Amino acid sequence: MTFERAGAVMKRYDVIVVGAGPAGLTASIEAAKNGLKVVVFDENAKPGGQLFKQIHKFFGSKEHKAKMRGFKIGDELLKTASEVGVEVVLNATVIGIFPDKEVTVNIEDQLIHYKGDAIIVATGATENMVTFEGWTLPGVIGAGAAQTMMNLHSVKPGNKVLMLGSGNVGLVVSYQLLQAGCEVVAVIDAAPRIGGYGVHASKVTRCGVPFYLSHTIIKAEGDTRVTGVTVGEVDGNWQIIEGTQKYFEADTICLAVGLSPMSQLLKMAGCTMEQDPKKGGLVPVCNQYGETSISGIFVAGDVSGIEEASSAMIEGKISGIAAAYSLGYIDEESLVTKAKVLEASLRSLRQGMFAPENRGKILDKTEEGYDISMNLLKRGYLTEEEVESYPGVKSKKGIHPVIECSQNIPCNPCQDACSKKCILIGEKITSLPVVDKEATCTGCGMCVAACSGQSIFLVDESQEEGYTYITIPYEFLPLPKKGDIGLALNRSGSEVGQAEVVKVKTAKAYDHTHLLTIKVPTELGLKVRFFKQLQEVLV
Amino acid sequence: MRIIEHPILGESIKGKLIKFEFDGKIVEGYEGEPISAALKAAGIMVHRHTAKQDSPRGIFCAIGRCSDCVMVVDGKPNIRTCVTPLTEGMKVQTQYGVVAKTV
Amino acid sequence: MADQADVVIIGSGVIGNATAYYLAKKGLSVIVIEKASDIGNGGSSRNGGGVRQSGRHPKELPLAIYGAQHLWPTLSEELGVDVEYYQEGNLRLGKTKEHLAVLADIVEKGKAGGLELDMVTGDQAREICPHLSDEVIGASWCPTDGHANPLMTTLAYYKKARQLGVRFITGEGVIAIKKVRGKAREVVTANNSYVGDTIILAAGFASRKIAASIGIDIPMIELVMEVLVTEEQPKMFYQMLGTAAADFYGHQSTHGSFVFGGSSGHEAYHRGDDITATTSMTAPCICRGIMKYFPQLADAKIVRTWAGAIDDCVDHIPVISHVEEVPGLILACGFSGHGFGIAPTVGLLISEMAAGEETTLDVSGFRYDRFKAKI
Amino acid sequence: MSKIRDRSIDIGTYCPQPDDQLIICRCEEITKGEIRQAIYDGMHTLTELRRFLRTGMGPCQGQSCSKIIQGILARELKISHLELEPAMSRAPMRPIEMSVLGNEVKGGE
Repeated sequence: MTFERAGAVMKRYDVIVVGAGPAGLTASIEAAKNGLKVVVFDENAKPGGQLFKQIHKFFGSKEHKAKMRGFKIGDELLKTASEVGVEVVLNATVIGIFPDKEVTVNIEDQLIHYKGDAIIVATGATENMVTFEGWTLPGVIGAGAAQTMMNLHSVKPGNKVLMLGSGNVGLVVSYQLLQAGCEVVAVIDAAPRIGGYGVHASKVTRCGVPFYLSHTIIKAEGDTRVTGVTVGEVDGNWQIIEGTQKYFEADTICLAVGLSPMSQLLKMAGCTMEQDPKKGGLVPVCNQYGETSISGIFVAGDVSGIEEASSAMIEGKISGIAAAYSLGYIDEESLVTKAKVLEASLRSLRQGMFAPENRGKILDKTEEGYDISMNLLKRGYLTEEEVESYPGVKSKKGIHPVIECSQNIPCNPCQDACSKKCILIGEKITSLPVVDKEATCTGCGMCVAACSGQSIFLVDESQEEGYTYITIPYEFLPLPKKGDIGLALNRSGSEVGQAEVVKVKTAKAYDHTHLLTIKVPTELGLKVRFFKQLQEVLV
Repeated sequence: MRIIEHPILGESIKGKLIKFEFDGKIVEGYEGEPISAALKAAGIMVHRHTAKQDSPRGIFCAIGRCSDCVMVVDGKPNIRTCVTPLTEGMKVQTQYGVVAKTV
Repeated sequence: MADQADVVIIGSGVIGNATAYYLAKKGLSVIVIEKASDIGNGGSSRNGGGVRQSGRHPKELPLAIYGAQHLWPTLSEELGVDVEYYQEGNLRLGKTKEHLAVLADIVEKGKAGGLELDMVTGDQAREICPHLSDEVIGASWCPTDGHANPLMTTLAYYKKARQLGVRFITGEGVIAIKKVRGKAREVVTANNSYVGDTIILAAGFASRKIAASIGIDIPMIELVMEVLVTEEQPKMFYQMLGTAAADFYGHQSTHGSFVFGGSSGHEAYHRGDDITATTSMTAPCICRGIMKYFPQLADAKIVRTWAGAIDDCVDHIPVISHVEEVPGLILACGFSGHGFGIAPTVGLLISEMAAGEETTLDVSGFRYDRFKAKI
Repeated sequence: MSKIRDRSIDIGTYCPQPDDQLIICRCEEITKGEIRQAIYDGMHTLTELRRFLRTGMGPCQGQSCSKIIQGILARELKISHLELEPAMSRAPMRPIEMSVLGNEVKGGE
């Protein structure tokens, strides 16, 4: 039949990329760099996918853009994409993938047909849900919704928020809520242990947010909107233990209970799919280069298995060069050489205790043989005794870093940050950082600002008799001033005394992580890890 | 509810402050932001009441997937307010089932 | 459980399920074998839900009339599931003189078969359904036609038959029907065989290949059809709709969504890779068709489209027939895209045939050996 | 290959549970009780539940509820959720107005 506005042949690209998130953008850049004509469609008004909601510093190492904040990585990718000639089309909703790699796209009031010699699907993930009485009430939102509201639209999702889920998303978003000026009344999780990185949990805990593990929501209270939450403790069979009910006043309940690959488009296209719980759900079966069962249709990022944005970017590159190879833009040798490097980079991210193969496992020792803190996994902080057992914590005269990093996570910016070689991680980026007692710390603070987990502090007992100076990373407003007196909080977020701000250091290289040096009585030197402004307390 | 200055993102950059109508009342919001953001900032959380159970619903996913935030906008029902930009004078109404309440 | 029953039915579409139900009601033991993992996966889940008498082939008309008078009105009650049957009439719309000629022919044939069916003017049609565009200049109107929910009807028969003890097995593709001592008796699958005194073949287009295993051929082809459904809309009308130009057909469901079926015109030339995959051109084409008749639906959002195969017989009417040369075999296939509305009647008739009873209506017009060359 | 399933397997009889009134499919307002009842009525696949109850047939097309329903179905059938085939995905990936879907253009014009 004729199209109403039939005309020339359908526009054909070498490769059509669906989704302008971290995977889609890197895939497009890589393809375009190799000479392919690339178009990227994204349904959102802004490109970058989740990157623009991720305002924390990334983990990994330099090659993974570690210690850069997600949204800045997004900016960088967009800039590169435009430089290499990638056409990014926004507000463009892909409606379907049809035979012969035809893609129909809704742009404004039109349905536009395109063809690609290859298609790279990088649609990302969708949030999982959990049901409880009242879960449909206004005020119950997804964690992604909270991020969208506060980080993209500058609107607080609520004033008092209860977070359900202690995976990295739950932890990171809890922290972001605090940064946006919301109160987080509690982080709860039905699992008996915190699911995300210990360092992410610790930075939330030390702000005074309580964790309730083995707890679930019984009911969202309220008639037309959330006014409170009743939670309860669960037993080994996930049943509520009678008498453990607790009530929290809250206007918002944030759900962060995992992600699922948004793979519907691939299923529609006819790709062979499989259910893989380790990848978060229904994913396409694909080869090492991300090519699905349909030749020429590739995948990259969360849609092929839930991971972090860092790995999505590498997968994007791999599928980009694989598409280039499949269309004859590069030869096999070039593909294999490039892929080898990228695969090694991907492997280095997939190590450590949070590696995909360790999902669901309970580890009690680090790779080096240190005990993993159960207190960290259950309460969100290391005890004073535990802290001292890790290789990043050494007592020393004069200013020195104290690295409270106790889990094998793929991250090493601290090593690179220290020009004096005080901090050693080595080749394997999941190793715990070791503080070299012999090296001389100059107190530059680069490591404090570089630590994506905010687990590095500078401690100095030699400045003033009877006091310890502690330098902490600080990412809140208003920024305290020198001379301010406030509350000294310990790792669990409890008040242990008073602290005085002696220095506030801000530098471009710190990238919005301010270095707050506070002084506390010497006996609190190993306890205090956060500073709470008094005016905040009075409000 | 608005975040004026953010420790990482800095000052929020918004479009022009404009007026729109919510269930007959005049409300302010920024041009181009999602309707739902403007409503949220104005403290409005109930976007619709469901057809079967008449239960209130509001923002849930905020990215245009779940369709819980739909409202009647300029007379058209089922508009996803979380991905529809606000414009001057827009008429936004609470949706009951698939229609606005007739006054 | 023994893989043996009085009757083995191949295919759990609306025809197979209805037959299973009426047989179980008679007290016969029944096994239904379905290739797909879901019940009702063929045309039963991919049609516009029309329960029409108008526009039927004269041979089919008695079946349609019987259904509309005796079976559909009480079906929800009988099966214990609301099949969303509405007997609010059928409008077949025309926009051109040629359309009106087509409609006049339909009206004449229907009247000859004893059906209450009339031509109405555009304005009369708009009185019946005020949402029609001014482009409509005439329509055929059958007040006793209606529509139902094909998904619910198929599953309602399944549910009730299952309650009555019918054994349904899904994911079980039939390879062949095997004769034992001169009688069709065994249904062979990849891993099993099922034995029945009577075997009913109601597997849509797949019936052709299965019938071939026992030396029977039904001249039919596989045609693709597509259906689309909108978001819930305010209640507008309950009539079943079709057009003289066959642009689309459909209705508004109890839920409020509109369900429309249609075609692009390329159906006969389908490449055949995956018959259940939608094409990029059909749904847009159906939408353009609908909007010409119902401009008001322009803003209604499509939430889903799906496609499926029709078993189109060379003379566009089904085969409902004993096979004398293969005793024990009953064919029920080739419904040619209009089997849903007559499914209850067909189920009843086949159950009577399988039970060795005299059929309520004459089925001799649907014999398997009626096909002849053109000269 | 589809797995062979006998629909007459004994899964017991439907017993009401205290949380049966919980909404599972937000779009179509289908409760856990309705889903459980339908399973005992023979709807043993996600597709059949969708056709019978409209779960996942609303504007979000099951993006919020499909995993939850998969869990409920697996529990009632006493099988792993991995054995359940997910419901088919269909165009359009997002709801789209008829006027837009019908307004076709070939890319590049």
